[in-house]
Amino acid sequence: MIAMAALQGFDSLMSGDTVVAQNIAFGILAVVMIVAALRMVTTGNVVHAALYLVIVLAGVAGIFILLGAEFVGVTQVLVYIGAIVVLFLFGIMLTRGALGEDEEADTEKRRMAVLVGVLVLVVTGGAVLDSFGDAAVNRAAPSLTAEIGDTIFSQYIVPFEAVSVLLLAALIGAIVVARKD
Amino acid sequence: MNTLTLAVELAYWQQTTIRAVVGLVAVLLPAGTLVYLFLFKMMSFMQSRLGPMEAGPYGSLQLLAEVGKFLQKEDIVPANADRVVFKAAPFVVLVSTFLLVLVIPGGPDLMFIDVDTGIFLALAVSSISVIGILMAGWASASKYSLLGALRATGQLIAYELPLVLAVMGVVIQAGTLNMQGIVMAQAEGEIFGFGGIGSPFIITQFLGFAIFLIAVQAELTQPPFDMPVAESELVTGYLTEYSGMRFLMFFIGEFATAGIFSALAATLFLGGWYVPGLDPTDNLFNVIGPMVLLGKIILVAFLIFWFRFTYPRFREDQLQTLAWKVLIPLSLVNIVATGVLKVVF
Amino acid sequence: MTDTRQLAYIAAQAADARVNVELETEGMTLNIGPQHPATHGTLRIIVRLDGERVVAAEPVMGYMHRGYEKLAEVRTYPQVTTLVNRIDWLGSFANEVPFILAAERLMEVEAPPRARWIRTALFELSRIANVVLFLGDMGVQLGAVTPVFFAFRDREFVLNQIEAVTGGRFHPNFDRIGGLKDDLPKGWIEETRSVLGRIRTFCDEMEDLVAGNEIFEARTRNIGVIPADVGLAYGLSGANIRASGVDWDLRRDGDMGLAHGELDWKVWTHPDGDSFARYWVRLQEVREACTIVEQCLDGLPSGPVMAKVPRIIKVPAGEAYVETENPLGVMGYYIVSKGDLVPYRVKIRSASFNNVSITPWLLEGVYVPDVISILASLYFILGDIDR
Amino acid sequence: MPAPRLPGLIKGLGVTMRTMVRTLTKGSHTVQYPRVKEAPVTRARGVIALHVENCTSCMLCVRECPDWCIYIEGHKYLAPPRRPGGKPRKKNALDRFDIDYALCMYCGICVEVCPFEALFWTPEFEYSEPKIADLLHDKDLLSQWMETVPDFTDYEAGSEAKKPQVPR
Amino acid sequence: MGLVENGKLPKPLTALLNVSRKYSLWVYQWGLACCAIEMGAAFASPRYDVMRLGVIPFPASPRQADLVVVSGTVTDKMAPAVKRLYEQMPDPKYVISMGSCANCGGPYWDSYSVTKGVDQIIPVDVYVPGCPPRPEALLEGIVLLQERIRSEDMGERWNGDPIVVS
Amino acid sequence: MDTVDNADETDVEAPAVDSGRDALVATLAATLGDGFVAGEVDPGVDVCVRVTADSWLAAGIALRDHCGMSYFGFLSAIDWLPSPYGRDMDAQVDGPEASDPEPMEWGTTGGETRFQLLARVHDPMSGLGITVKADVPGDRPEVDSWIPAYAGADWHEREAWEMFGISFRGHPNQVHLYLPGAFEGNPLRKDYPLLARRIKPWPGIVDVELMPGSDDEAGDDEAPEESEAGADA
Amino acid sequence: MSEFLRSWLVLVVFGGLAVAVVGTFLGLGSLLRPQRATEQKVMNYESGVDPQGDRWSQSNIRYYVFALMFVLFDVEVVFIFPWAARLEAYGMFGLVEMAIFIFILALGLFYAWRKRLLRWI
Amino acid sequence: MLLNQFLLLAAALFAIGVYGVLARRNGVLVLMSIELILNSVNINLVAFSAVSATVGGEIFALFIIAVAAAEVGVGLAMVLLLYRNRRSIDLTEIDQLRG
Ligand code: SF4
Ligand code: SF4
Ligand code: SF4
Repeated sequence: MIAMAALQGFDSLMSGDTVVAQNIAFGILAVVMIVAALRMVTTGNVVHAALYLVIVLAGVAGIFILLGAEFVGVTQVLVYIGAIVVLFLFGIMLTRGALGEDEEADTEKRRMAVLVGVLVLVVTGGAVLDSFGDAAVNRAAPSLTAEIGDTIFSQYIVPFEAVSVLLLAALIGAIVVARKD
Repeated sequence: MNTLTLAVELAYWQQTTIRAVVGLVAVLLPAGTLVYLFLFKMMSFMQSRLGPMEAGPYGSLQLLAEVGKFLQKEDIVPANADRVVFKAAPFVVLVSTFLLVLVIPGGPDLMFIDVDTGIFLALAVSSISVIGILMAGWASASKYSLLGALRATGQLIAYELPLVLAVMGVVIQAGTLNMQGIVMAQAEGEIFGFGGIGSPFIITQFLGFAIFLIAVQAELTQPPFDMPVAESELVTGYLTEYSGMRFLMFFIGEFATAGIFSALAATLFLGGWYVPGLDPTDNLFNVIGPMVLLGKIILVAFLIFWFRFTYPRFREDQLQTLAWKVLIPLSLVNIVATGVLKVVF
Repeated sequence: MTDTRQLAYIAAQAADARVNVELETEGMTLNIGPQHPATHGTLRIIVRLDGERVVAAEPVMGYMHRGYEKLAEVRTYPQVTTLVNRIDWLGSFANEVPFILAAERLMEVEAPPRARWIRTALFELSRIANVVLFLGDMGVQLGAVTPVFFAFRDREFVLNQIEAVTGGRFHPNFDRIGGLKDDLPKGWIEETRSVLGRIRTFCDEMEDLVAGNEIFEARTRNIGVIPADVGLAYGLSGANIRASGVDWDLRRDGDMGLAHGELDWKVWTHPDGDSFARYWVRLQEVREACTIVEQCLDGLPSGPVMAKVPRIIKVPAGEAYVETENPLGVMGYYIVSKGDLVPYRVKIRSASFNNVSITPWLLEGVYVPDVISILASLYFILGDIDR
Repeated sequence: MPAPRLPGLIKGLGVTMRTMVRTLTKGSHTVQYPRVKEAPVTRARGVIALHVENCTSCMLCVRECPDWCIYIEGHKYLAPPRRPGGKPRKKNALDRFDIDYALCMYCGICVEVCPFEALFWTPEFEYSEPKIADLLHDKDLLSQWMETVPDFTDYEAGSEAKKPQVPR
Repeated sequence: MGLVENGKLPKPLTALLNVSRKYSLWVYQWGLACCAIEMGAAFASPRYDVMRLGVIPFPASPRQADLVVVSGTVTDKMAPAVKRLYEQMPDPKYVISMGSCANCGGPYWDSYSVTKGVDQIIPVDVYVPGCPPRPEALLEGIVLLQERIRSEDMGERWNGDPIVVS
Repeated sequence: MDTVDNADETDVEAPAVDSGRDALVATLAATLGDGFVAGEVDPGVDVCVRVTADSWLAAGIALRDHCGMSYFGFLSAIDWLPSPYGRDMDAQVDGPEASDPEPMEWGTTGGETRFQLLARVHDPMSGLGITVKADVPGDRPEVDSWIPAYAGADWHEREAWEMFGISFRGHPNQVHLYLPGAFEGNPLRKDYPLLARRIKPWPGIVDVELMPGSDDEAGDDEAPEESEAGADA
Repeated sequence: MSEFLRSWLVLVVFGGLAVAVVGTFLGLGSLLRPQRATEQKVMNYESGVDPQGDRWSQSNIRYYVFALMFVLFDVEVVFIFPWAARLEAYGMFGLVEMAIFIFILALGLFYAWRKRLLRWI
Repeated sequence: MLLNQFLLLAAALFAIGVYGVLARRNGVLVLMSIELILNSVNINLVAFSAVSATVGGEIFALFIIAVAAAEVGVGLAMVLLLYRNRRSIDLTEIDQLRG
């Protein structure tokens, strides 16, 4: 019975006040992401760090979906989780880092880093709160793949081609770097 | 917009519950069917044997026995292993599998979700399993596992591309990423003006279908592409250290994925739940659609397993060569050719 | 090779080498065996890898060492006959033959013609029973599950025939100094003919399913090439050396004392010396063995199967070495007798021991998957290595 | 990587497909063991049966056995004379005749050397045991196997051997 | 945790679990000597087809196996590996000793390098006699083992005295 | 394969003379000089030569280079020391103390020392094979490795080292081949006992055997067996 | 918007479902299965002998090149998808643009090919 | 939902990323931290895009993903190079190289 009631409540939540539901979802995602991100930069094990990164990236994809950017969200999964993380893991396993344990960063530097991090957070956070006080996200419908395609192939055709050149350059660059010359 | 709203208007949570149950069935049923029908029976027949016979009539209860047995098996975590990652890996693999089933439509109104990105989403989530495999191989702390995982990853990523690129031809022809849209395009399409049987893309996209099937075979790490789990080389590859229930999870994941990839192929190339000659918007399809789809799944899976039981495996480098030097260029050519034809006609 | 092609080849090799040096990483050590599906039992191979390339391979054996040579010194001749069955357990009857022949040479008895012909037929049947399994197993090693089932299916018929005569599917203990234990049972010849037909069909199936498969060819051609001179120096024999183009078969060229000389058959060789050649030669040899058995059945002379020998066998003092062309290669027994009930010393020269001794040389520089293909194609039997 | 030539690959598919069709239509090669039992050939060496009446406990089998896995104990006694008025005969009585099948190598030497035709091969093979000690078959068990001894087969044409008889 | 170990399981469930163990015996592909080939015949020959009985010869690693058939000669050099591999199988696990060599040394009972019986290193559930046993004999051994599994009391298995093999 | 039937022909035509094998012995004798000790030809069947331990390697190279013996058969050894344990059949009767050291007797081509190396090489072209022997002393068995002559000798020498304790100079990796590293003793030496045989009582010793009675024929079969066991004791 | 999000909620539910399935099975199993780890049992499997050498060992760097190529082509795919879905609308222009795009990336593939890096081992 | 939520989240990730870049010595981890920073930028872009109900920001996010892929590719290659030369991926050692 209780479960039933809970489900019903969940249902009204989902059908009625979507904003609340979205906020709950956002809250969960945000907490998970921040915790994972913190663990990522502090864990001693590189492979674990990569796995935390996966969580953060999945969270980012969730945020994108929440913002109605479906295509970007899926792209995030395909490219980041499916490819870049794999690249990271490969990179780790190809180096001694595969041992997993990573020496701790030295302390003064870390203290300094904490300081800088907090500073960045305060500055940007303050600026954000300052300038976008009550702007609300109110997209009526999710953006469609077709729109994205149309926009790329009308306004952004030059960057689009530039991307291909960039990727080519990156590939060649990486190959050249990876070779011992 | 959607979905299981056949007769009664259901509350969202009810819909979701039904979906969850159906989803469970949709993952486990094809997996079980494939294991019993193909792995046990068809393989045996191809080797002039009978396969399981004693557990239930014609061994039909064999699968239950398997599950019951695995439930009782000890779960070994090697001492050297990274315990958390080791234990988490099967979850990741199965999540990937479950998400994959989402996009497949079972009838005009029967879908789990109806999203704009459709097939794109499917391909994206299918790549998550790579991480699960890398986790499994790395965390086991065994050489066979690590080598197996590296090979598996190399193979999965190499064949992910032909898989995706082969789908592109279908997308070009259908003009949408949405799976339902693709089915409809096949149901309503016509081949050079003849629309009697609809237009299953296998006819116009045969090259795409062939590449897709090969890539699926490789994604499933089945012979002739089973080096990551090559028994005679790496024992069981990244699964070497897994025992008991966790192993069964990988096993289920493997065959569920086989079923779902077959379903994807059936939907993309064979018209999904649609049977030629009927009105695709007919409510009838909400009933027989899943059955039709299952039939087509079994057809595709038969092909996959037929290859599996017949061929020896490639060598790792030959497999990579095949992917990078044959399949990817071919599928790029296929995309351009399809595009040209689409634009010209 | 023409000059330009040679130059291009050298250039390519150099480029390869450079890439390999550039991308060099630290190696790792991998144990293949003693329990490993690839080693048909319990051979252990320690390979040092660089990536997936084998830098060095060291076989470790003895996991199946059972001490035959010592045991033979405390057993009487009939007891040794049954013991040596178990050396090459797939073609057991063939193990007995050289031992019996050596003992016969020392005792200066000769088996009657009928016994010699039946020996020949059983000898070749055990070759079939042995090599058929190889034909299927090679598929399994390379990942095709089905061929081995076919092999076991059709091998059963051969074993049935062997059992019908000798009473043992595996270890017949049927050969006796001076002849055979018993004669053929009624109806055996006809059944054997039909079994041979099955084996021929099996060979055709293997040709389609394995040897003709492009993937199989890609996995075996130019893999594990053994030049003839190296092979000879390592003492390779049987199909392994014939696949390297050495036209040498003791059944034809040696003094085996069986009926092969009176039959019409052919020795197959292959010039390439690679894994594929070894598979191919064995495939042909199975077919040839079918022909030989068939001729034996056709021309079987009548008469007794046992010469006159004393009931208690004491072999006169002396030394004799007899080798025969067994399924795995040349198998020989060097018997030293001092006129006792038991041999003074029996040196067993088994084929697989020499065939495998080439592996450290052969495996250097190949890739892990090729290790499997090479080991499978060398075709050894653990008992025959370790004895 | 040679470009795939189709025929070889397709022929292979044909072989497996043919086998499957044959299995489905004509049945498999399988003998469903616990339900259906195949009779092994008559010469099959499954287990050794002892015809107690024939055994004189001459120990020949024991001595020739390479595994030392036959154990015989007996005692001598004086049997009544065969003909009335004759001398009483010295006879051996068999107290114990065990074969340790855990150790036996199934070579058949004992059967062969027995001068009195007391040992016979039977094709029976179903005597697995959960306890290794039960694999030591004693006299009674060994003589029970006698029931399963098959008749010897005739010989092929051209043979000069005599067909032995099984004492029943 | 384990209900089975505490013997808290209701009877019918125990029976069900036993039956499922009975029909799903994954056997580890591992042969030692001549007997291995007869084991191979039992596993792979269509004539015997052990899969009918629910004995599935898939796993190549001990981690997924329930049953190991020790088929052939165990040498002193091999014995540690045999023990290791047995140990590495997850419980519940079963052992069939196949052939005279594995039973107690067989033809090599007097050899300097052969272990006189595998039961000296690992506990054995069923002994199959023969040299080599016919594949049917192995099947019989398996059927016997399955019978024993069906009527097995797991609680006792776990709580009874550990099977100690020195 | 033009010389295939050489052996057969000689067999048929002149059983007493075997020109091919005689020539072989002659070549070897000429090449090795003092190193050559004895050669024995069994016409039409086989040939065996004995060389000194010092010219062991030279003999291998000569065989390979001058006689066309490109195929390596095997390499092993014989321990001519008579076993102190008799037939090892009946542990209750004979033990190590009970036996008198018998004089050593050698086989074909004779011998001088306890160990004799034994190798076999072959010429696949002519079909001829030859057995080579060399005497190695029992107290410090050591001889040159044959690896320079035949690469395949590697493992055979390891085996001979393990089984007989003969060590080979220049062998790169003389370690245990078959037996576990901790194994002690050289099993194929005649004075290495098979413990199981010595511990387990021979079941044939049980005392009924003399009894098959005069009216049974078994006594005949029994007699040689009996005397054999006795002779060893 | 909310319909849209509901769709995606199903995805989350399915993810949860997968975890639940695995969790249930494992949980059930933990009720039934024994836990008797021994020192040998939890040792890594290595064909029955003691594991040798490093437990983590890295492999050839050439693997990396494959992963890299994969990433880049994956990105390419991202751009091809919207194009493919709307090709009809873009017509010849879109075709040419995409042909150039694909060609440039194919150059990368070709480069790696020529540099003999497309070899796994 | 307020835009601020997203921007703050992005800011937090950004800050964590900055910390990671500064504090960690492991080259791979530094690269991962850079990914965090890029992702926070992406969140901003998409959020703005959502506010203005256009897709421009999303497309930029796509481009950034592409750039990130390229960056990781080259960056990891450099780390591997470093590793191969110095058998370590400790970035502080680069300084030693320089000095
Ligand atoms: S040989 Fe025959 S008669 Fe003599 S003891 Fe043995 S069984 Fe009895
Ligand atoms: S068959 Fe052989 S081993 Fe068995 S009891 Fe008879 S003689 Fe002994
Ligand atoms: S019992 Fe016999 S068949 Fe089995 S392994 Fe031992 S010797 Fe071989």
